[in-house]
Amino acid sequence: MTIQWLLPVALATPLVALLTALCSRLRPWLPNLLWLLPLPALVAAVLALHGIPLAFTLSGLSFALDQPGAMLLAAAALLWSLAGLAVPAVLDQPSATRLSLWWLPTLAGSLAVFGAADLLSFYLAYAIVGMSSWGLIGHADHIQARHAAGGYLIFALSGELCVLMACVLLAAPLSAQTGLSFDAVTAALPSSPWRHAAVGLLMLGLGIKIGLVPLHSWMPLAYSAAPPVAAAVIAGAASKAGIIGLIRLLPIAEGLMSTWGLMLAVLGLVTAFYGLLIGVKQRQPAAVLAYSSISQLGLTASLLGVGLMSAEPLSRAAAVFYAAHHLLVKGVLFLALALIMVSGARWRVLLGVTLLGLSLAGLPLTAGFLAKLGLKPILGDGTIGLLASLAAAGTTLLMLHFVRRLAATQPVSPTVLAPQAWLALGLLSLAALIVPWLLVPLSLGQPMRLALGLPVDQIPIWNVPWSLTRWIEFWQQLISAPGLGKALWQVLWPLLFGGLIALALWLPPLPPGDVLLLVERLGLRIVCRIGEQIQRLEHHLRAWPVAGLALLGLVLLFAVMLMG
Amino acid sequence: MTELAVFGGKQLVVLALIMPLLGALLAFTIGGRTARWIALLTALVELVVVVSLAWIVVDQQIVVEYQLGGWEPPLGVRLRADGATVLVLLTATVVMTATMISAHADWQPLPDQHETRAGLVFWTLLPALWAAFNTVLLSQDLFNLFVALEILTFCAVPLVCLNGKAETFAAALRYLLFALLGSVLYLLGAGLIYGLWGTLDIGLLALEISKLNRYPPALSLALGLMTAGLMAKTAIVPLHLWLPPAHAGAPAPVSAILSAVVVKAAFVVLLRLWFELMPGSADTMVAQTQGVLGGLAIVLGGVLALRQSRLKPMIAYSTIAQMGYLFLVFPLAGAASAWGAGLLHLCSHALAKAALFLAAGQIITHFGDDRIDHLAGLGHVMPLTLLAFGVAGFSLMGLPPTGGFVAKWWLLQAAIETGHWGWAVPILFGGLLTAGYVFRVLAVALRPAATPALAASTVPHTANAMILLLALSSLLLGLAALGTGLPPQ
Amino acid sequence: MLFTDLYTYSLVGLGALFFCTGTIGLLRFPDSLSRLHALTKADNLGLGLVVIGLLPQTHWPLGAMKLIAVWLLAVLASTTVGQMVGEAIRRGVPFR
Amino acid sequence: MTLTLFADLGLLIILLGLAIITAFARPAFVAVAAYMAYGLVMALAWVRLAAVDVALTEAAIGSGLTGMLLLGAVAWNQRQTEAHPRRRQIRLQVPATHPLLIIVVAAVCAGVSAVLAWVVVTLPEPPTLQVEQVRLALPATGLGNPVTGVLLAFRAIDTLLESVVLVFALVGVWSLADDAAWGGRPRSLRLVQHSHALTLLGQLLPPFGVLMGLYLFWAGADAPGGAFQGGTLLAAMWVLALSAGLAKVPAVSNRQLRLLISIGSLLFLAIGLAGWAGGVGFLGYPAGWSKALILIIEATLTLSIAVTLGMLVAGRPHRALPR
Repeated sequence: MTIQWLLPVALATPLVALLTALCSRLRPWLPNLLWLLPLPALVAAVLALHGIPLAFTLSGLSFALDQPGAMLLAAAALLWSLAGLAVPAVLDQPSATRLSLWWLPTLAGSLAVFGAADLLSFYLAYAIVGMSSWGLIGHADHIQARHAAGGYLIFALSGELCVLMACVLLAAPLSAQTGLSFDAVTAALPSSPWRHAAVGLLMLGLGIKIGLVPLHSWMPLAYSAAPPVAAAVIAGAASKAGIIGLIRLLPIAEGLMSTWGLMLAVLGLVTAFYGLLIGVKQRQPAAVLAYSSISQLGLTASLLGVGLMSAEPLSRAAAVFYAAHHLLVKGVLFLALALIMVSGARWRVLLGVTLLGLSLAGLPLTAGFLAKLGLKPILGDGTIGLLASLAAAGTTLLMLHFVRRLAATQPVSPTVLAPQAWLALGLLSLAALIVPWLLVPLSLGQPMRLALGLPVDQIPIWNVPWSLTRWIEFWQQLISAPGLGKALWQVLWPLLFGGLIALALWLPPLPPGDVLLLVERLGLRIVCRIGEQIQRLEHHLRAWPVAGLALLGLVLLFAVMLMG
Repeated sequence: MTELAVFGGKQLVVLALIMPLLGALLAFTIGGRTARWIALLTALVELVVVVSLAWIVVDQQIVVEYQLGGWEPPLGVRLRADGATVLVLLTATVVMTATMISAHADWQPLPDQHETRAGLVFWTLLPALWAAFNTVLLSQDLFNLFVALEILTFCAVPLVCLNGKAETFAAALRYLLFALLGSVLYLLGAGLIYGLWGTLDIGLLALEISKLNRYPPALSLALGLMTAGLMAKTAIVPLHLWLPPAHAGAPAPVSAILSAVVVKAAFVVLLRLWFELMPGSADTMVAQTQGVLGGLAIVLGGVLALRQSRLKPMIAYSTIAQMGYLFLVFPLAGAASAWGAGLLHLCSHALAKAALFLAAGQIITHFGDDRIDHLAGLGHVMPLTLLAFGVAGFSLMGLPPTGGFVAKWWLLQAAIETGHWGWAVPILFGGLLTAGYVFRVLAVALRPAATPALAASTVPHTANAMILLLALSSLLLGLAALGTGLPPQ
Repeated sequence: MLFTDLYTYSLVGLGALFFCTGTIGLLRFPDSLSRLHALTKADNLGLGLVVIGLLPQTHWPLGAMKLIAVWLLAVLASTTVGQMVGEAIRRGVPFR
Repeated sequence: MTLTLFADLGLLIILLGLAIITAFARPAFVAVAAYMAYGLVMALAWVRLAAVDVALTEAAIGSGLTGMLLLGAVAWNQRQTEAHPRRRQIRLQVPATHPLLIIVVAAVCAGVSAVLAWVVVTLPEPPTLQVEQVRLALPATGLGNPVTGVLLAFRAIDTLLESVVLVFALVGVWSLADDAAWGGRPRSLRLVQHSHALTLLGQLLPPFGVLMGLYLFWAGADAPGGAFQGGTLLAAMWVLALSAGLAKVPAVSNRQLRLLISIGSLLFLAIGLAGWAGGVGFLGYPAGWSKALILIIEATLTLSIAVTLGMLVAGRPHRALPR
């Protein structure tokens, strides 16, 4: 098959488009092209899901699409494309053009991170997506945006440096023969003398990206400062770079890291609840969604943590599905917010948003139900399982809160949106509802069988290509499963519980960013003082007598050391 | 084939050394409007020479040696070019050529003028400086290295005060005095070494030193003197008093050369001392001290760069921080990747820093303001220049896939391999600080202009092209290094 | 041999004596013009004596001519300098 | 034996005393005068160490030329002070710092000096490796003076670069000019007050001086001397003529002047390249030709050095040429 050129083309398309931005005549056209650019990646992902292996290597960087990568890539490409369709409608021309300049590298990084096949290409894509998100967040020209972008930068950079150090540590036991592929990395890790440092740094770095408490503070600020259409892609697609990192780099199948797994699971659960608790006190819809993201990503992380703890490879499968679903739904919610902020609330949109929001909580017949179902066998029926159910209850509460805030949103000057914006929202909502159903047998098949009490067959999890007949067969089996009713109830009760609480509760609002705001004032002052002191110190160092003294002192010091 | 290559390589080594020297002398003698063309022609010829030399050395995997005048080392002076040398040589050549081309329209005489002061000085001293740098790279003789470093200083100092402002005179004087102090210390050290063995050739000395099981006091003092003297010339903290005013005050093309090339010369000699003259002394306390100073430079330079309000002082302080990274090579020398990391960082920083300074020069000339807070609208007015600035900044930060990234990766790898974990802290923290000041500029520059009347600027295309070329070279260097595989072989 | 040595010792000694006197004058005289006077007079004479004293010790004629040339040139130089310093003092340049 | 020891000790004490006076004298003029005297005594010390070449160079350049430049700087400073009495004066004094810092600096300086002194004393006997090699290889060059052999044959590259340094140092001095004055002449060296005595000296001394300079260069092949020493003497004679008002300082845009300045290095480079063509490599001399070629190089170098040093003393261009 000579379709191999597709993957490099798909990954390079946004960057090539970025080059056209150099020409000032072509630049104003960019926003209208945004929806087109992710399509090659979508095609590549669909082909890969159909079992056509796509891979290429360039100058030591290798990219390939396996099923988890392809699933997330497909979902991300869909989101990027449809959000891109809405960009020219919700932003004015110069603003959209400026946004495109950061949109394109973020897009490139976000797509590439799912296709990365080794440590180096992963870090490359991870760094690109992290750094260029900064431009999307700080796009608006007001003080909050600058503030949020600055905060984001500090967090993202620290995270990236942790990941860099972790990558170097992960690569350290490898030789040129083994290469830096993920398999080699996870295989070599358990025996590596640096395994604890590597995993710890990895969790720290990726934890910042997915907003694990207490590293989450940047997220609400950033998502509420960014234009909502950009927040849609950042919250939806870009944040999944952290999840795919955990999936790729944690040695889940080896099961030698149970302490770290427990830590990740606990942290993830804490994050899930923390996001819910603070989220319901928010007034800005974007902040509510940000805290919902924190909560959902926390749940995903705890899923992987449990997997790491119990050496359960299926946790990866469940996590990929959960992440893909969250990717699409969060995209829809932000996109809806973007449209409503321009044109005002409409009941049809609110209804759709409610449906999809509850899908996050696991509303039956939505894809979220499937996602929740997939969590069950991995989290088990014990404390963790119960807590996860409670989290779902909280999600219901949070989503209803969001819909209420969304309904109250009044645009400054309501304008009529171009139809393409509504088209984008509609298509994306449809995709969020339908695509996960199609994807189920690929990744979630095994966990769901487990959940419904069906026998788990021994076929490898990742390597079955998608086909229609196999899909129908899969669902026939599931519907006739005996455990369906019990499973249904298990997922449904938290939903009802959350809904009831939502009716009963009324909470005072909190500013987004919670901890950060408290730490910031004090921290900023301390940092400024330290900077001043360093500047003063340097001023003294640059005086002639001191520099001369240092010079001669070094001579003596070195001479004495060498005479030793 | 190999014999032919060795023969050709020998001639090219000599040509690489004397072409710029000849160009400088001719530019001075003939002067006038012709000086510029002589210098530019020299640059192009030198580019061809160095590229051919690099191709021969890399392609044939040979080390080219040349005994000047046919006299063998204890008597004569030896030139030597290996893979590492030609890499730095090539980098310097690219930086020099690009800078000259981008500055070709500056300091033109008026129609009724024969020549301008700055024009003659620039087009004479720049090739001379280049010749001196090439000598530093190629020569294997401690005294010859001293002479080359001296020419480098004498050429660099007048260039610092090229624009004739009072404060740059002060900066140049500061630079001259401190650099001369460094030279004196180096010369004393070289004298002591000559007193010990009666030769100055690095190869012969290395042989003698490897026979020792304990350093005689004279050698210890000599190394102390030379190391400290050279460190003064590399402006490592706390010996950096001269660098910020000199590099920030000089005209932009000169700043580019000073930061990209001149400070590297003394560092190359330091590498010679510690890796060629006395290999295997990596674990001594001296190396640790050098590393500590390097770490200090990274932090101090980064913090001060963050606190500058103008573009050029910011870039100058960034040079201090980036030189700090180079000094981490010494404590990490036990690892295979440290040497490569230092070399790669040296080259990628040279390319990126030249691009930054040249971009800053264009910003000052065509935007009219280099206060960082006043740069709003720059992205609209000078998109290409800002792009180059960004790419070069990313290389400094160590974002993949730039050369800076690969160098940082190798350094971190070396820190792990040698077990000296602590060195990873300044490496990573320095990246954070670098990102801080790069993004600070980008954040302001990308804002819409306060006054919308700013017209698209008329930055000359050649200048923009050269700046972009430098920035992209730094990026390509990283890709090429990635192609050699990680960990390095 | 003894005679020429004796001759040299005595004349060079005499010359040294003039140098000493000149130096004492330089240090002790009250004003600049007198000090200048002491210096040039005594030194020229002293140098002359030294040169004459050394003549028999050197090769004839080249060595002797060199010595005499040294003396003549020194006299020429110190005369000029003395003249110029004197003029400067008369113009009022402060010498201490 | 004891007499020479006493003489050496005396030299040493005078040297140290002059050095201390140079470092601590407050009036700049005194410091410079002491420094020039220090250079002369240092030259004597070099003679005592049997390094006549070094002694000549030290006397000519270290004391004479440098002293002249420094005196010029002192005079300039005085003129500036008189012209702008309110401007802050440049003084040779330690900047006001904490006394503790001064003590520490003094201690470290003393420490470095002490270690240096100790180490020099412990150095082994003069190394024989290169001295012996030079002795063996010298006949091949046809020269009698090993110093010239090292400078112009074995380590010709150093000398080539040093000669080039002079040219660029001059460019550096010129670069300090005002833009408007570029291309013009340096400030005249002629003294403000006309002096007949100086005119006489300027007319009488140069023939002797030029003869001496040429002799030094010519003798350099086989005895102490050479291009640098000879050139300095020629330069001194030129400067004397200039300050007596007997000659005019040329303008810096003068092509002939520039050629004179760079011809030494250019010819050196050309002969080096010719060696390449002659099959003996860059900076090599074909057998039998070396002495002749070296003399040609030295002759042009002497000329270039003389002109360059003279122009260095004259300083930056000061008045623009009339258009």
